[in-house]
Amino acid sequence: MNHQLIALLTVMAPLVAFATVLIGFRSKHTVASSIVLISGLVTLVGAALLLFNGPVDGTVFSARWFVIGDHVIEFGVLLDGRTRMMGAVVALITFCIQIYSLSYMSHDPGRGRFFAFLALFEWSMLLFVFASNLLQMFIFWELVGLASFLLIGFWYEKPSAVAAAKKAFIMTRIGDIGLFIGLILLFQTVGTLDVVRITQIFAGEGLPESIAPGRIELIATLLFIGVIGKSAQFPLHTWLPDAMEGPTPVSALLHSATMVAAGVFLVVRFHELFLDAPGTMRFVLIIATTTALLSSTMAMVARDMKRVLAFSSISQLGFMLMGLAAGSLFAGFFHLTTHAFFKALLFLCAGSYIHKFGTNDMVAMGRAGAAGKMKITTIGLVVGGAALAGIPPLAGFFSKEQIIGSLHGPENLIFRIGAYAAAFLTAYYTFRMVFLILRPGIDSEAIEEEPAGSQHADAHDEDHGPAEPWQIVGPIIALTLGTLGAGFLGNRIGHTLLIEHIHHPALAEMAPAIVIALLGVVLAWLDFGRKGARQVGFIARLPAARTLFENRWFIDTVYKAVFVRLAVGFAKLMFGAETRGFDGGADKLGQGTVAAGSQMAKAHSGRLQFYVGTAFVLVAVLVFYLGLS
Amino acid sequence: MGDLTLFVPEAVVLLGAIVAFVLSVIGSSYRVNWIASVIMAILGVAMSIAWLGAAGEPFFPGIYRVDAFSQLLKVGITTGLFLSVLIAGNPGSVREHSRIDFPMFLFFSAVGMMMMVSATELITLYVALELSAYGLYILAALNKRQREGSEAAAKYVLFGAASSAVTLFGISLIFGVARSTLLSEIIATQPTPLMVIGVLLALSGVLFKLAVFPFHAWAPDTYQGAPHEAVTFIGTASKVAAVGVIARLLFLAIPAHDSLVNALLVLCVASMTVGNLAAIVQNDIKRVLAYSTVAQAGYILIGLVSFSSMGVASAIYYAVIYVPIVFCAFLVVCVLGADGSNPTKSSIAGLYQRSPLLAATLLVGMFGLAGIPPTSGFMGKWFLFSAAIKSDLLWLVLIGAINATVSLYYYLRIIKEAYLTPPADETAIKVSPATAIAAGLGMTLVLVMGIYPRLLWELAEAAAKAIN
Amino acid sequence: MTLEAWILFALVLFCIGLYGVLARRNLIAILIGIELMLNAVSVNILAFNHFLAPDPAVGQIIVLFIIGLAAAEAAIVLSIVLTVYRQRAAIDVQDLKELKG
Amino acid sequence: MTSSLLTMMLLCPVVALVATLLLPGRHHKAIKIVNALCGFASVVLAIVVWMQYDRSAGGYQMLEDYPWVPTLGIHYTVAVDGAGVVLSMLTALVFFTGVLSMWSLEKRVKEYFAFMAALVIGVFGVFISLDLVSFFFFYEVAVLPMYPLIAIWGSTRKEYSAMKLTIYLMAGSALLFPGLIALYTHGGIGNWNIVQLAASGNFEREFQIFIYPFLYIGFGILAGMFPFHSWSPTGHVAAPTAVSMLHAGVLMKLGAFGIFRVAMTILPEGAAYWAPSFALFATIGIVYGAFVAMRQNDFKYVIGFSSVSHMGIVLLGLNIWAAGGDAAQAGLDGAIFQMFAHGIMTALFFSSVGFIYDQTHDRDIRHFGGLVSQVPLAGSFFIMAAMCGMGVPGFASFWAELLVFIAAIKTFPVLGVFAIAGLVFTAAYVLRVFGKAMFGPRNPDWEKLVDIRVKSVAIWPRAILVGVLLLFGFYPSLILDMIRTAVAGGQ
Repeated sequence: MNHQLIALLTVMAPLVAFATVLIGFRSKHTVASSIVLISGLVTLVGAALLLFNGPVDGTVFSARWFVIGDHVIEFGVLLDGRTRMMGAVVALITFCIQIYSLSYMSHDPGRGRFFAFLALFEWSMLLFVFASNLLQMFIFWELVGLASFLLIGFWYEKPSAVAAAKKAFIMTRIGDIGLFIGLILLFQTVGTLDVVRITQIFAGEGLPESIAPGRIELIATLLFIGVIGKSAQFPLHTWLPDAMEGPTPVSALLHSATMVAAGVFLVVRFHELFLDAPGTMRFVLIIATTTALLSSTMAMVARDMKRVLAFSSISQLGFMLMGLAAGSLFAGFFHLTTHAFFKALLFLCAGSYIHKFGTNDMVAMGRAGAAGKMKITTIGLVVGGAALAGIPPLAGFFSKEQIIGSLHGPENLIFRIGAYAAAFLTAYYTFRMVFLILRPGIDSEAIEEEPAGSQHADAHDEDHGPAEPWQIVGPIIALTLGTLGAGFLGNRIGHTLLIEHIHHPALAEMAPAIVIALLGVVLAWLDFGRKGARQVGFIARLPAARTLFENRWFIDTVYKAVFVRLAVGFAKLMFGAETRGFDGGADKLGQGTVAAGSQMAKAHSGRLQFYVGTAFVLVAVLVFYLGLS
Repeated sequence: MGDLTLFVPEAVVLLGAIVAFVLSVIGSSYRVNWIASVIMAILGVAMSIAWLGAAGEPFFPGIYRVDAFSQLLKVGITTGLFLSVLIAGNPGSVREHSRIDFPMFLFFSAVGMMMMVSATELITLYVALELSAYGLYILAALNKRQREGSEAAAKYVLFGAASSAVTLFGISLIFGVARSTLLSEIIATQPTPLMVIGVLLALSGVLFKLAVFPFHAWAPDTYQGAPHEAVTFIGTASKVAAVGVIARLLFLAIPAHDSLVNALLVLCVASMTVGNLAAIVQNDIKRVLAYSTVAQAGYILIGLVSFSSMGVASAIYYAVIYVPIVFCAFLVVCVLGADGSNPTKSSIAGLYQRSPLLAATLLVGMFGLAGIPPTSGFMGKWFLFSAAIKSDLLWLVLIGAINATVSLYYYLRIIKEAYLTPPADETAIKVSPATAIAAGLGMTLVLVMGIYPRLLWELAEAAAKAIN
Repeated sequence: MTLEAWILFALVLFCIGLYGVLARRNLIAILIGIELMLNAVSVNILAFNHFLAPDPAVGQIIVLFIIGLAAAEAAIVLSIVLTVYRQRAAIDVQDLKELKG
Repeated sequence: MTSSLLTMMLLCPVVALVATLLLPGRHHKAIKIVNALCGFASVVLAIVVWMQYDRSAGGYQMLEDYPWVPTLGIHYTVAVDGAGVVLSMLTALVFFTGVLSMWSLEKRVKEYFAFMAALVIGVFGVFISLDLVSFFFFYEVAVLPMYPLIAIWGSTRKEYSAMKLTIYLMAGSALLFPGLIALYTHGGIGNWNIVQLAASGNFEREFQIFIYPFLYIGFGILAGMFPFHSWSPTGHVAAPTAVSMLHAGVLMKLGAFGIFRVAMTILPEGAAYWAPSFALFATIGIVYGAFVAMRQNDFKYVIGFSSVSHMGIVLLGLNIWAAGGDAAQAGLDGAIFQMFAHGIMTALFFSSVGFIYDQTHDRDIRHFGGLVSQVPLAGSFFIMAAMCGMGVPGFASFWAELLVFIAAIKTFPVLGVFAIAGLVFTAAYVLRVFGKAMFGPRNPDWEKLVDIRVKSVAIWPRAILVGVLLLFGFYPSLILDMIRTAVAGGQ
């Protein structure tokens, strides 16, 4: 089979599934899910074929699509290391989640639609990844946003879900504007949007001399603003925690291989461009480090399991970007890959618990005996958690090592320290989560502080069927294996990315990170795991810090108070201008005319001599005027 | 003596007057009189059309000229006459015992108007002016509601007499300067300021007829108080005649036209504005139409003050198409006011349910007045405005167009009443066959001249050339 | 008398007539005012005729026409005044303001 | 080659009008069928025109020229360029779907379709006219029927809105009168042919600068140009469904088209001179419309102000073209594409809202909730239209906005940034409507709503419109290649 056909099948199968289901089988759930699963399988097989025996480079398909001025924009499928690797990850994780959803969503009346949207999500992400030009990337970037909007707001009768979807869409769109403007400027600067061309230009061919200084920085910064929105970096990170209002499979997908991954992948895709903008890279580093630290602190005090995972995603995305910004394409991309596995795993585990116990609250889950009743899930949780914490030899460990390793040199010292700190916090809050579920302290203090609103869990009725049906266990096992194994694929990934020399840090280099991760675990053990622990984190004992962290540094509050109010106020102002000014003014003008007419009519008083007199006076005036001139 | 056959159209209309007179004297019924009048009016229209291409001087040299200009206007006048007679089959608003005389006055007045547009000598012109006016004065007094009729007639006649005195004063000044009353000789004279003043004063009588500000104030009152059928005639044919006279007189002062143009511009703008504004708040449909006439007179003046061949052509075009347009509106007034009352906005409410034909006629008439395509009013305005801009009067066109916008407001409100408001009385309105034919004819004329303006426009252009 | 004097005289006469039209309340008086204005015109024309015109007959003919038309006009005005009188039992111009607005 | 295709297309609504007038008023079905047939015929003819148009040659094609008033140089001249083809297609589509979406009309059917046909005659006429007089003739023909259409069949202060709309638009015409005629008198070639006037070179710079605002504002009022837009939302709210579709779908396009075809083509220097100022107004309109829409609670007001915002994009694109420069072509392409996309999209919007309103007689978004689950199809159509409005890829307007924004960043960078920022505000107000009415808890008051039945006439217009939006959304060059020939001939 030729690559063109495989590539087209791979990227288009989900679209076919989406369209078929949406038009024909929205309410025939079994058919709908079957179609989507088949498409997922087709994609998975196709992506695997492309990954393992595809051509290393080149656009395998392109069609004239659009014209801007004199430039033809083509719709294309680009195969190279980055896209093949990412495509395979997307296909694999999506397929796992689709299987998982079979059971998870089995009682939802809208699951036909759900599967359709999943297919749309996959399709958008795939074409984003495989796009041959930046405009195509942008388009599918937007569609990824649209699909996640639809999925976050899937339970659209729940106001919180609708609000979360809206927030996600608008906040990412703010970033998109940066990306869009950056895209246009890039287009103007280099005169092409072709990914390969751009890569070549920035990789070595050199830029035209005429480019104004700072122009590349500007473009890169604008592109990065898009990433900030999409990958939920500070200061546009606040939508992601809310986004778990969607069904848990959606969260799993959103946080691992799609949506947020798109942002990072954009930087991966245009890493050459970013490397040409050192100023921007510093900026990225600052933002990424800030985000990693900030969201770790938030994760430390959250009790909603999905929320903890959401904060951890933000933090890990920060890590990826740190790696990329430090100049290591491999580190960032490696972490993106491994993270996709263990984060999907963690979410699926969380979903499994939630599905069973009907709550998102970790304390409540633990108390309900989560660890005992759901063994496989719990194993998955421990493995995923360990990977997230960076415990060797799991996936997260290697990739995180790569990132920390890339932050060498004195100029990166502060970021390295930040990375260590974030790694420590990650280990701590991950194992806080693990211990809360594994070792529920029945009489621990934590129980009294049931957080409000944690009962919004998406499982509608408790305890249906076996606790761990195969559709749920299967993906968890698969991803657990992936998490266990992915860490060793580093060389393979590097090879796929055409990176010749991968720096494998020596044990001595790795030691601090291992120690720090273990320290975090130990501290978590002391606070939550050991017998008789009060199960109140050390941070929770500092009221000021706790308030700050629990309220997510008040960032949302400030946004609501400042930006939302500003927008509403501005809208009010405009509305007032409309009703009283433009619209009201027009009405006033009309009323004025009518009033003038009324006066005019009154002047026709019916008195003949007044009429004649007026006429004569006016004629006299005119005669006088004529006489003068 | 010239070729007397050139006088045939006028003669036919004069004959119509005589026939009507004889029939009334021998005591025949109104019906007979009316049928005879319709026939004579048709003859008049036919003769005017047949004599369209005629040119020459039927009488003493220099006093009466038959040319493309006069003949086209005569077609307009006789059309107005014909349409007015056609709907007067049962003139409900005319006093019973005066009805029999009604057609005769129409015909006499029409003769006067036809002579007005042919007259090329000041005294002939004046005599024709008075001849056309006298009939109208009487007609205005024939209202069934005599109290209103008499007031309308009194205002009309006194205002008219006063302005005709001014006209005459102007004529005397022209005579004093040019020492002749023949237009051909006057035009050869170097105009002095006194002469220009004389022209302006002489114009006042025709401005009065056309109801141009400040000689307009009689119009609303007279329209309101005079019988509908009479107003139909006043509102149609006499405007055509007045436009003809103004066009002729204006050319007397061409070499010194700057200040005169400025004076007329003032009148033009004031007419449009006053007419449109005052029309907004009217409730009586006839008053609306009266004020709208004032405004329309302003539009016509736009063409005339452009002082170009095209301007005159556009004014002539507008005056001629104006006849069927206004007729459409008045036809509805006549039918609705068949009991002698004046239709108001409330009495046309729901007209559509009561008589779709009348509603459509009203719609066409109103759109024509507002200048909405595909009615001829649109083309008319377009030509007028084109002429003005050719003469660098862009701002005047702007004012005119804004005025047209304002006017749309009250035209639309009338249409709204007719089409939207539910009727108070749902009984269908009976429309006599003659009226139905008249309505169809009116609408056809309005629409055809809007969609196919070419023929009439070329005639108007020829007319404008003839006047120079 | 010079031409100017005659013209001045005619003008004064015209203005007197005009005053009558504008100020008198009686319809007949207004009619008389109009007649005065017409007569002023006649004077005017005759003066021009006498001093300036090449053919003196023209002016005289004009004036004859004016007189004739004035008479006819008077007849019509009077007849209308009569109808006014019939309706209102008065011929005060100030009463004629029912049609207005 | 002479062909009478365009005249035939123009005759479709004329036939509809005449037939409607001749048919007795009580035969509702017959009237509807006749109109639908004529609408369908016009779609077919529009497609034929599309096919026949020789894209490689470009320029004005299918020229027909008959003298109308020859002594004044007035002709009936019709021809299309790429823009004309596209917009004729739009008109035909909206005509056809407009008839279908009023299939259930029972009130005064005859007059309704007569007025609608009259309006469509005008719209077709404008899009194909090359003579200024016939252009303006049709322009006015198109505008006036709105009055009865809104005043009779409308809702919510219908008479006030209808009057306001008409007067506002006529005030625009008041500016056009002197503007258009001045082109003729100053052109000095004795005719009104747009192409010949543009080529005459008789318009010196001062004249262009002086006259251009007359034309721009005069047409701009109909295009919903800020700050003369307020007639438009008011009119939308009052108008019945199909009239809203026509109004926003094609009528507002007439204004923009007039600016393009007349003002900018004939007066390029004036256009370039004024482009920055008018681009500023257009950008204000984009942002302003979005913000005002955020405060509205009436479905139709939201859409009405969204139209102001979207037409701002059209005007911005046109001004970019006028300003010249590298991005001019993209600006124009985008503007015309946006006219088309916005026309279809708004028609879809209104037909969905109309469907709901017909049952509930309520349009306050606060009174609804969970409509997608109550009326899944109608709700989905609404959502799709809204997404198109938000500029979501996959829908036609995405490409249009993309082009305009790309051009804007190049020509007017600051304005471009603001215009692009408008995307966020657009998302904000669209999502607000989603959240309040489409999503959220179901409102028990409307549990009895009936959804669009799959096998009814009602689904056709919506399905067609969605199909068109998606077709050009996924395959934009299909339409873009057509639009691009506009300029090949126009410039």
